[in-house]
Amino acid sequence: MFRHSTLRYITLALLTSLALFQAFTAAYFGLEVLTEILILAMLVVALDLVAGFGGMVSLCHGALMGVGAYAYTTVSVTLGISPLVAMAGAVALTGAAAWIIGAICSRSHGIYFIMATLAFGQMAYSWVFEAPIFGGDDGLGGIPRLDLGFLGIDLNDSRSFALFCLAALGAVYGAAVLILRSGLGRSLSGVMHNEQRMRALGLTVWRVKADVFGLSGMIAGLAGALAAQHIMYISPGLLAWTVSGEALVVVILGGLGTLVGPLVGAAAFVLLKHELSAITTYWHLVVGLVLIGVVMSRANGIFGWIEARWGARLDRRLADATRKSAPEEVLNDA
Amino acid sequence: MLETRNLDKSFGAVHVTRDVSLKLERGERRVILGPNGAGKTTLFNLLVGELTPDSGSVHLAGEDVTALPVSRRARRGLSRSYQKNTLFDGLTVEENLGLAAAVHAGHATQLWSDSLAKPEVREIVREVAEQVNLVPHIHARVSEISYGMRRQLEVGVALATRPLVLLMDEPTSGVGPEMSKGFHDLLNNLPRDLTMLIIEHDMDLAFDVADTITVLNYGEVVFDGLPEAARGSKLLKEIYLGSWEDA
Amino acid sequence: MLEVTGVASGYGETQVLHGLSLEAWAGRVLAILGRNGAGKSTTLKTIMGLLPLKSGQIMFDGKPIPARPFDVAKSGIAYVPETRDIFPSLSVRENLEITERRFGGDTPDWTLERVLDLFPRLGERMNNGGTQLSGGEQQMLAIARALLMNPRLLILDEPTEGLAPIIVKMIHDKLQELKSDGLSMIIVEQNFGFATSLADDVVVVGKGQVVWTGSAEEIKCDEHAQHTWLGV
Amino acid sequence: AATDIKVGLLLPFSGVYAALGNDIEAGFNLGLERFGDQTSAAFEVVREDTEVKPPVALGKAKKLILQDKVDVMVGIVSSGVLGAVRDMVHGAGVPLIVANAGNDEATGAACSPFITRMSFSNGQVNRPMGTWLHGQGVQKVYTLAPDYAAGRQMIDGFVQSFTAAGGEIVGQDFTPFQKTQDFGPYLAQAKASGADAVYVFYAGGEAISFVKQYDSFGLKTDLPLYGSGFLTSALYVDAEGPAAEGVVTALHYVPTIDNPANKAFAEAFTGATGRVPSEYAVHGYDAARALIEATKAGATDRASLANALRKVSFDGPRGTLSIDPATNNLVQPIYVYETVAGADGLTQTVLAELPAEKDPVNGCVMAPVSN
Amino acid sequence: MTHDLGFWTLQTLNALQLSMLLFLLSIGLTVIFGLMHFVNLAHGSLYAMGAYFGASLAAVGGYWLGFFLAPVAVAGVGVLLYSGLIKRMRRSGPMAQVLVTFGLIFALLDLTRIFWGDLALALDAPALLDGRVAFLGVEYPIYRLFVIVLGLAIFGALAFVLGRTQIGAMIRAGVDNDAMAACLGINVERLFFVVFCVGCALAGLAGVVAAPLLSVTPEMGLQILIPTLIVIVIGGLGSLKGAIAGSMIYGFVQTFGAVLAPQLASILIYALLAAVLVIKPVGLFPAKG
Ligand SMILES: Nc1ncnc2c1ncn2[C@@H]1O[C@H](COP(=O)(O)OP(=O)(O)OP(=O)(O)O)[C@@H](O)[C@H]1O
Ligand SMILES: Nc1ncnc2c1ncn2[C@@H]1O[C@H](COP(=O)(O)OP(=O)(O)OP(=O)(O)O)[C@@H](O)[C@H]1O
Ligand SMILES: [Mg+2]
Ligand SMILES: [Mg+2]
Repeated sequence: MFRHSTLRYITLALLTSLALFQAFTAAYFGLEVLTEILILAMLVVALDLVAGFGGMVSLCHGALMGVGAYAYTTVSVTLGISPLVAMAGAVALTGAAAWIIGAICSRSHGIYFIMATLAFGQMAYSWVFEAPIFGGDDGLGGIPRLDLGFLGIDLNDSRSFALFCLAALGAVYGAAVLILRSGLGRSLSGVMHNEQRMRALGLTVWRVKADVFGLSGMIAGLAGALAAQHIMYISPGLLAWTVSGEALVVVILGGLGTLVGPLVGAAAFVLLKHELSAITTYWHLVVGLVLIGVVMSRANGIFGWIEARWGARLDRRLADATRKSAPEEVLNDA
Repeated sequence: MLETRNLDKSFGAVHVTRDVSLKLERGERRVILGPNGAGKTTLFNLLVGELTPDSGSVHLAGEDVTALPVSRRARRGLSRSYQKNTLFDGLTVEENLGLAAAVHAGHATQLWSDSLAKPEVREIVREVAEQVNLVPHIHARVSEISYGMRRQLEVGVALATRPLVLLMDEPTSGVGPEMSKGFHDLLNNLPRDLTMLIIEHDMDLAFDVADTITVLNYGEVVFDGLPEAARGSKLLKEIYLGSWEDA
Repeated sequence: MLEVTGVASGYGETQVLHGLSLEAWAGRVLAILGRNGAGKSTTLKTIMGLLPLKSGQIMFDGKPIPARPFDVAKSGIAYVPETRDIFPSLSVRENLEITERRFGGDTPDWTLERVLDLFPRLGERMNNGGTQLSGGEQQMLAIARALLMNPRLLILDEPTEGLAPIIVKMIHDKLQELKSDGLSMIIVEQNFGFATSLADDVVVVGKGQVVWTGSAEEIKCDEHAQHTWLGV
Repeated sequence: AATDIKVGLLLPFSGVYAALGNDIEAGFNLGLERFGDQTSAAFEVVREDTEVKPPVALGKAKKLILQDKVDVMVGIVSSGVLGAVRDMVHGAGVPLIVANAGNDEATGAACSPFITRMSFSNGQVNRPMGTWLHGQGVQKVYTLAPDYAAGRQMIDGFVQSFTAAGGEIVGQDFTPFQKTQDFGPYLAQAKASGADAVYVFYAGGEAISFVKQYDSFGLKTDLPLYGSGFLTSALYVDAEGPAAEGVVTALHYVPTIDNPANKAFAEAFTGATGRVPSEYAVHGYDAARALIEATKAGATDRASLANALRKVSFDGPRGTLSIDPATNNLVQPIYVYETVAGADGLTQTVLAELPAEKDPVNGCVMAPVSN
Repeated sequence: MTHDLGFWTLQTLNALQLSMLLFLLSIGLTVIFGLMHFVNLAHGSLYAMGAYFGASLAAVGGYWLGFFLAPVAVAGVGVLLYSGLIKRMRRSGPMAQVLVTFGLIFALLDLTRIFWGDLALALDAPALLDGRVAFLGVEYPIYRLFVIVLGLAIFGALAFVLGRTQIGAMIRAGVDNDAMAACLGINVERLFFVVFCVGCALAGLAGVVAAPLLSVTPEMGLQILIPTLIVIVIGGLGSLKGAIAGSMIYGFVQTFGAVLAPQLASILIYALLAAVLVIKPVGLFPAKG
């Protein structure tokens, strides 16, 4: 169940200040990278919400983000409606799509759930890829950014846009925390740990799953709308399953079910990718090996590892504390 | 309060429940006895809706609930514990009880507030933890408490939904004699108007708590009556009791 | 035959056994008693190699016991866990067949036929999935499975849990039979009467240590020990 | 050196098009090496991997433009990537020499004075083939191509001129892009359609599978296979093996074009890489040549390079090349060739050289570049 | 549509051929995945390696050398993977496994690029299987018939081993509860090692068999991964019956979809997958349990 430990607060504060520092000091490319990290972070927070706290490992979150991006673009460019409305529309539409996917997939578990979500993601991908109104493989361009002129902010400036994304990420993170701490979030956690029992207690399990999946979809949709504005151009590649796969990698790399971890993961992943691809075209090899190394270390990602170390120190300090760290399960009545 | 009419259930060729009709009055405490494999747990599964009967019906508080899913029946006051622990393993005792209480209190799907922090939920958690003697372990995770304690928590979670009808599947199996006694006290402290159906192999406890006794054998009700009558029943002795001490 | 000396073990960071020592003799039955959470099952799991031995020593037939469960089983120890652990994706028949083997025990041969004679109920369920059995049937299956290994030492964790008295009686008789055939056993039990009527020796475990040792006759008379350590 | 020109090379070095990216780069380096001493300018090349992902490519383009401050960019393999960077390049006023991507819009409705294409356009390579094929007596054709923009443009280019010449299209299939393992079902359809010939566009792995499967069904004799020349590109025709023999296709470059410039190029390329040059290699080679020609004309910075590139014209391995100022697309002859067995492996026999034609303007409105 | 009978026979054979190719591929995955509960996403990469090894070996000693040795070589890669990674990952949850093998996809992809380059390789069908035969009234490529026969043969062999011998039951026991299986004297470690290697060899076999039909490129593994997963999920994990049923469904839907509803060809199979999972959330023929 979700808790904000001191360590998590410290990490959050650290990440925020680093992001702010970067936003105010970085040169052009640094801002690009920062924005990329912030948008990816939104997506992985959305994914961690369902995967880390609800056991719903989704392989369609990339596609949901794509739906958000295409919805935003279609409404703002093709229909010529104001970006603000387009953004709200994109979030709502993606949320609705995610809710439906969540409701339909709610009976599946484990790899079946993964594959069911993949199926929906791929359907969206194929559709966007082949539908002429979405520009097919060539994509759509000329996407406007939100006009915050009335606040005196010009989002076409990279720095302002990065800061805007940072604010959005903050809001998304806050929303995720609120969801997890709500009755719905608590029930979700119960469902993850023992769905049968939750049902026997009187919970309508599929509704809880669908609701959280829908909320997570809204976040993914927001990330999509921002991604479209960031790049100002979208193509079907956005919906490819590898994007979802990468998001999953980031969540695990950072620490599944920690909410803070995925933020760390997003930063680490994007930076690693950029640094490596500058050195070698075989950077996938290195990323793959790093990923294997992290998972093999048996820690729950980077942040999980930090937490375990910090937790050990805390344990020593509070020697008489009743709480013990997670024991290994052997031959339990599982 | 709880009634079944001609329940029948087969798994393939195995006829597990045969024409079972039971009627529990409000506040009645009934113990189900029967040899292993008699179909006791299956009967529970039919009652709560985890299995669908081939024929027959289940009535809760006068209403036919045969078509309702598990969760809807539970919300109408039917709660059960499992023979095999079915707990939230990664969570603490407090959270286990809290989740159950939250569903009962109607906070389980709220988006705007923390269900576990609600006073009424906390109140239930405290009470139930006391009832099942888990107060000292309230912050321990399920995986950190012994099997016996988990058995108690199993009952606790069922209790935390504040049910009208409570079904308990061998609540004391795997629990030591001391805790067994504690369980006896627990039952005595539960409200008298709570209807209970208990599967139990511990004869002392069974005869002690039961208002009425039902004996199942090969899925069939072979005895239905008062404990005194059951004690004397030759049939029961034959199919069920025996005694290794006689050996 | 099995000698446990000063064993410390536990789950991850949590230490449960603190220097526990006991001994089981060939051809005899040792009962391990104790309250819930005393560490009885943990002791058995440590013997089987399911939990790492942090310190201390376990000797089987004068040799250190192997570390991996597979090797422990091969050396002639069969184990019936409290959770039974029937394989859900195997039918009853398969559950039995895959364990039918000999690791050099000198007790009479257990065959599929003989265990089905012992538990006729299983015979009726041969093609059911392992976990479609009722709780009691699963217990029978778990014991039957262990016997098919033809072990020299049989370890049973709460064999009567959840069983109808008539079955308990039957199991009691069958175990008695095994005992007179010379099979060595270690039994963990909550059922005091059952355990003491079967066992030759008794140890009582409390908080991860042995707090009482003696014969079955002694503990039956020792009301103080019963009260203090078992809450009977 | 009098001037330093910083060049950003934007190519896929990983992902499905890595082989193409490598060939283009090899050609480009060869071009710089060969013609570099004709100009006083010195070139500094910064290479970036686009991974064939438009967002990645856009990020890299921004980096090249804003951070590395390159004077000119060269590269771009996929049309999607070109679509993604188009606005950025146009807005920043950085000249881009397109070294592969062939989408018609890039030199049509989405044209820009800063984007000069030294490769081909999808319509351009297929259009002449329609007329030619009809001239060979083929009346009824069945077409096949992957279902994505380039596939459709290639086929459309062919269909337009083929039907204009009086031919008939008896059936068309667009197969799911990069998802089709088995072309069997489509081949049976084509066979049953009563066509005289099949005209296809496939490239890369799909081309290999397609050609092999076409041959294994024994269709080549009754139902000759024609297509856009990418089908039997020198880059992977060896992987197709004997199955490719006798396939007749059309492209803007064939390694066996008989002219001195190509001989020199092919020799140099084979010397450097051990491979026969592909059309991708020649794109890179000619892009380097164009850049050098532009600097020879006195261009030194982004704006002057953009202006100079549009006026470039020279005789290269592909024959006489020039840029159409109306669209900034390359004007070049198209070669019809047959893949045949040679002394060591497969080689190409040029059947016809079809004259260079300008692409239709396609809605291109070219804004002037102010210096 | 005015197609004759021969056309439909041809398409049926095409469907069967695609099915069997997918079966060869998915059976290895389902064996590892269903029996060991190990999610090996890198299965596609092993398939690609099979094709590459096959092409390299065939260049030296002809197709049949590749055919017989490529699976062995891939099993060798399996040995390395097992001792280096998989052994230690078996007890971690499916998430960790998905991730490690996802990492492997990246790594193996680049390794194939480093060793064999980015260019496609050639592997032609052997002379023996070249050409066509008249069959059921149509001319059909012999090599495709060979794929169909090979698929059926492998199916038969595996059905025998898994269904009729105790090895199958032991493997499943180890999957359910490896600690308990070990307590019963089953050498779980060795059993899984063998299973994993056999699964890898089957992937390699699929690769070398597919190569003459398709192209040998670094991405071939990634492209086949999703169809393979769809096959085993539709069929149900861990069961032979599921793998064969899933392959057939995929093959027939894809082939006849391409003929009858070409516009929907790319969506059809996903829609089917979603529909199957809605109706039967664990696939059509899941392993017992
Ligand atoms: N899903 C199932 N499929 C097939 N048979 C089943 C299934 N569930 C239970 N059975 C069979 O039904 C019979 C009754 O099982 P049940 O669990 O109800 O017994 P029980 O009375 O609770 O026994 P115990 O006291 O041993 O727990 C058993 O023989 C069991 O094998
Ligand atoms: N998986 C585990 N992780 C952490 N602690 C555990 C675990 N299993 C048991 N324990 C702890 O170890 C102690 C001993 O447990 P054990 O299961 O050995 O008790 P037991 O004597 O067998 O009791 P019971 O009669 O209830 O089965 C208990 O305090 C329990 O909390
Ligand atoms: Mg039962
Ligand atoms: Mg125990």
